[in-house]
Amino acid sequence: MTFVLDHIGLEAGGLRVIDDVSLTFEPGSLNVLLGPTLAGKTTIMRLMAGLDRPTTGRLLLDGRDVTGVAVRERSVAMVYQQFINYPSLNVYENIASPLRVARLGSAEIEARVREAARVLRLENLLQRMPSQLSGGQQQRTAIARALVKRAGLVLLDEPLANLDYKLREELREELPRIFSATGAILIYATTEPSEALLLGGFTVTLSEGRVTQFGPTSRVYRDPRRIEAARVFSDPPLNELAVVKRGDETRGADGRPLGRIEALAGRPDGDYRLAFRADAAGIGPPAPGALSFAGTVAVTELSGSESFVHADVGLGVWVCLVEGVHDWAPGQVVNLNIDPSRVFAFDSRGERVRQIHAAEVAA
Amino acid sequence: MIAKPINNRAWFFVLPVLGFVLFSSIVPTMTVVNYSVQDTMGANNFFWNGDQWFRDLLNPTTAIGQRFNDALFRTLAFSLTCLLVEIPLGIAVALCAPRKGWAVGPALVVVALPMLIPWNVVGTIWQIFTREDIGLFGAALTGLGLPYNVTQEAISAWTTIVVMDVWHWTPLVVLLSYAGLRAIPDAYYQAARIDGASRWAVFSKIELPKLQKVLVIAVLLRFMQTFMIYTEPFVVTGGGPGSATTFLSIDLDKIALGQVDLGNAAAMSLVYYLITLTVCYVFFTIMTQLERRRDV
Amino acid sequence: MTSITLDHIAHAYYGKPREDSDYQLKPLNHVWEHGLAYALLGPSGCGKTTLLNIISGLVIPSVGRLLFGERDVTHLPTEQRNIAQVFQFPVIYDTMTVAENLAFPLKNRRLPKPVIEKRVAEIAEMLDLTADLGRRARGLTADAKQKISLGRGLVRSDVSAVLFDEPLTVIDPALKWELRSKLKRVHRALDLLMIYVTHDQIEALTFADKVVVMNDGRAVQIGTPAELFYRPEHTFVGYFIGSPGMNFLPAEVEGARARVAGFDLALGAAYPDLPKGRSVQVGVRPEFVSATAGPGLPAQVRRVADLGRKRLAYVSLAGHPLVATLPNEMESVGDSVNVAIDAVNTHVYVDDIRVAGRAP
Amino acid sequence: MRNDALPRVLFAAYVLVLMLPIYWLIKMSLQSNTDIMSGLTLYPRHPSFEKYIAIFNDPTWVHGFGVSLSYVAINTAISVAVALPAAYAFNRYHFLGDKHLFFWLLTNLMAPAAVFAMPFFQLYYAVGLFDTVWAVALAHCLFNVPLAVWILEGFVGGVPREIDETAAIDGYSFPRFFIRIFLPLIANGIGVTAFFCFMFSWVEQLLATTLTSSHALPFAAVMTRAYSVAGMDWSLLAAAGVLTMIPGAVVIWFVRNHIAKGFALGRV
Repeated sequence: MTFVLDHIGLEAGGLRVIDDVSLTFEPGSLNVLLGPTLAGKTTIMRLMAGLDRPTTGRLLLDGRDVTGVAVRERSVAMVYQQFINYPSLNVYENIASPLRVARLGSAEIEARVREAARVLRLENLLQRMPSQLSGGQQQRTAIARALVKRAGLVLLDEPLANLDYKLREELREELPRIFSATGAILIYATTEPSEALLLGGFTVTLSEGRVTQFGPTSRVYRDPRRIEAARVFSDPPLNELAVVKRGDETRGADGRPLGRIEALAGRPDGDYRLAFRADAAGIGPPAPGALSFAGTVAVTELSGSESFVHADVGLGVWVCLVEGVHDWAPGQVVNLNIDPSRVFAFDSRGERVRQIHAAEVAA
Repeated sequence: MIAKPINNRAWFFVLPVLGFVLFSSIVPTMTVVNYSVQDTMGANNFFWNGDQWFRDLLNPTTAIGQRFNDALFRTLAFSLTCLLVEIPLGIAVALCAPRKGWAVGPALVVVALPMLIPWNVVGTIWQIFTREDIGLFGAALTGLGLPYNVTQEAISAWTTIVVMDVWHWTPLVVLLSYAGLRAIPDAYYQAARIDGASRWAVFSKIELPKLQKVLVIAVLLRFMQTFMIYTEPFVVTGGGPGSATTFLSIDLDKIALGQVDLGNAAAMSLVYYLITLTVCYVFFTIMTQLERRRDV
Repeated sequence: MTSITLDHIAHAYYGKPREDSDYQLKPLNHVWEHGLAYALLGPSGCGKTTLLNIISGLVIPSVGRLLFGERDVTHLPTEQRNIAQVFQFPVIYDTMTVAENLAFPLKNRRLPKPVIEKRVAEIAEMLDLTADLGRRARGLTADAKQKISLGRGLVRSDVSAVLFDEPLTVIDPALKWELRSKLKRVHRALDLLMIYVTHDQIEALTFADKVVVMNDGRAVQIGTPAELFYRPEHTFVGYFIGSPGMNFLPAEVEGARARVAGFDLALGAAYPDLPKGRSVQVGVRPEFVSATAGPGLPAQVRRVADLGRKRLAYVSLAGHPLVATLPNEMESVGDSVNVAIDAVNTHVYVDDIRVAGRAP
Repeated sequence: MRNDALPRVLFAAYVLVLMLPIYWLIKMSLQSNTDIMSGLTLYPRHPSFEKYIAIFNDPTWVHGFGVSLSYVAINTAISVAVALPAAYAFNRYHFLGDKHLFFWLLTNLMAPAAVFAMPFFQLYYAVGLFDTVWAVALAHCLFNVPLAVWILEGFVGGVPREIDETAAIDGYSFPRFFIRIFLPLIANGIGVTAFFCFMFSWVEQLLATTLTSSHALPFAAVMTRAYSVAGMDWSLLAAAGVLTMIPGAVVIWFVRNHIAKGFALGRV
């Protein structure tokens, strides 16, 4: 079934919480809602589930308007961040609950619950009560309940946020595999760009209740349409630089000459904003064709195979990623080389601007 | 925290409560209002009397006004004394109560016992307990040479009622404070130890602020109960000697049932009830304030 | 300024511990040098918080001695240990302003007022709290409250160690970066011993000079982030550090070569005398296994994951799962690809413990 | 901590003082009147259960006890049953006038019984319920229903709202969810609320005696009669007093683990 959000808007307490969101989700697709806390991820999911009603706009299921349909009648399953289970029922009954309500035969319930328990490795925990389980086991139970229902729409609201780092890694790999077999539309909310990249599929970047971009995950990462989409999809944070373009000459906000920036080639003069991610910058002697900046090291953070160097270049503290273990002492001056081909340029309204090739200019 | 949705169908959930409480309150309240604005020549015929009863009541120069004033101040003095004793004592006892282990259950049950005794039995207990001949309390005090006589001496009667109320209701403050203290996470005490806080600093900077909401409930409940007290003093002193312990409720009872003076009794009832309403309103706004701060 | 010595410390919550398995915290001998930042890293229930509570004095260890410098503090109550602690949830005194919160430990020690004010101003400046000094502590954001909690420890000149119990749990993900680098800068500025408990390897590796990897109550390895990454001493450390963790393949090792899944593999060192009949594995991190157009071991490609700054190929080498890095120049990959394994960074594990080889 | 013993000693002292009057009543109930009058003793010289036996054999006492227990049971059942849906609605939804309704309930919880004694008499007389167990049970609803709503609303708040939503997503109809999933989660709350309704209805005396005369005379009224008619039969009065303590002590024992939270009106 395809699920369409058509100009969905939500007002709460006089605030426009969700602002004109239109999205189409194809059957069997994995879609990541990526955005900081309070960006509207959970709100959109609650609207899709029918837990809340939109102020404006329609929800279409295979073309049928389901906006007013009560959540009970919808084929939807949801997993919350804080592993919600029924404390008074054991694991088996927790998983079987949607099937019990649908009044299926107990033989079929038994089979489907055992299968879901096998997939989520809960076989020997079926008689336990939720309070006796670890965080990971409780969340697996909640996921098993969502799986067993075979709903057309599965909503996962930051399901791994409260789990141990390593457990998160394992479940992140399992989840897409578990739900892909069911052909359901999977919606996965997260604040972590790395999680979106690992899950693949499609990504919707969200800021303050507005969709800034929707497309295949790697394309949204590599080709952001708006600066908010680039910011949301960067961990460590996006490095930014305000610039002024005069003819062929581009200067930093502090007047520092930056030479020719291809991305701005052929663009009208005016204020622009350049941005690049940590892995687009390296440290070393000024390389030809690269944008070089001298910066004093604030702090270096080693994370096993990579080192994140925070350097203050006068226009702000930028983070750059260096392969391997290199510990620059704070206060040391280093030279940052930025690969121009991986620098994004945005106009003053935050829209992405690209290099205009000679042919286009003429047309 | 998901915001609460607006759903007016919820009224169906609330109707039964409305029904039962209204049944017991709407007609009686109307009768009281009815009497408070009418007068009678006897034999059941009534005529409009406007707000005359209220003007007499609130004008201390009239007999009824004077009487109402005295009873009101006597009751407020009683409430205030009880609060000043019971709230600090209750908190102190809660601080000393066992927090962990087997003793917690029994300790709470024993402390709660006085509140489980019917109010007239409480009166009976203290009536016996304070007699010089057969009561331990009475015998002890007179043994010490104090002019202690509940039925004749005003000060004795008044202090006896206060002591009885402290004995009867301090456990409520103890249990409320205990519930508040139990809700304080252990990390706060660990942090205080690390900061080298003294026992007093731990109390004033951690425990007391955390008890704020519970104490507001305690003060409200205790004020209301002392302000409306009737049975216990009535059994022990019957309002005497003279009118030393004639609190508002006892006086009202005398006027309504004793002298069957409906007009005055009704006006007095309404003013009495309005006072409790205002106190409730003040409390309710404080409580919603605290509740909102907790959610922020 | 003191170092902390764990002398045969072990702990069991209930009953009389007889052998190792009864201990929730297995026996540990270690000296925590002054001025370094340590991380206690491990999954939930691995004993890392128990160890922290033993150092803070909340828990008295069943066995062993704890020394601050030369002083035996094993049975000393928390308030006499000169430690500071930042908890998982912000612990502040609601009714006080930020300044009063910071001054509180010094007021309890009855220091003169001017000394307190100077010290509070200093620490507030270091933690960017100067602007909020006058405000009521209750209304601030979670990260500001954690900074106050830290500040209460740092104002004391006599503090010997600062303990952190998963302090970033309640912090908004976008602010975690900021607070982490702030903690790092504070550690650089004040020559203090810091111990940081977490289950998140990114936090542990970026914060600590040395990381204690713990599992099931045992300190499996203690080393610098580089050591843990390049030379994990135990298969658990290989698995737990690095995302995704180390590849492990069963192998028979002869001298400087290994037979892995029917293929021959060069090793970075020679392992002549390996005990027979024990589980022997070869471990290499995905970062050192790269798909190549050139010669290499043939593997079937199951899945490719694009992580933005690098791409990973999930392959199978004769049935054994293996994760390899996909170099940028290789555009797309068919069903099978050759993988080249960097011998220097391939290690041999016997019964999960790394065996050091000799130069070939 | 060194002074760990001090709090325990102070608490024990408080409990001792608290139990003194109750002990005195029990002592007197075991003594004969002549014994009592013959002089102050700290313990009953030759204790006998004579007065208790007398009470158990006297139909008016037994009937009185039965009446009191029945109207308390009826009131508790009504109050809890009626308050459950309302507490759920107050905690889970906003609805028109919810704040005002909650405040109005609070004012009824705090209504001075003395104000309503006489009007109640007229009301229940008019509707023909006077001198029946139902009169007292319904009259006590005035304060017990608001109390039950207030306490239960606190306990309902303890259950995360996501559980209601998960049940809705699973397809539970509201009644089935409320009974099968929700009630077991607030079982403690229901227990504690029932205890409080029992307690406040059991201890109340003014309304109970005003609304009854003979057929449904509660235990308390039988006591006040014994107090005035038979002259100073102290030990009978004491025995009756001791018996009134038993129901409360029995009921509280069942909810002792949640008693503190109940007293805080579920607000902790």
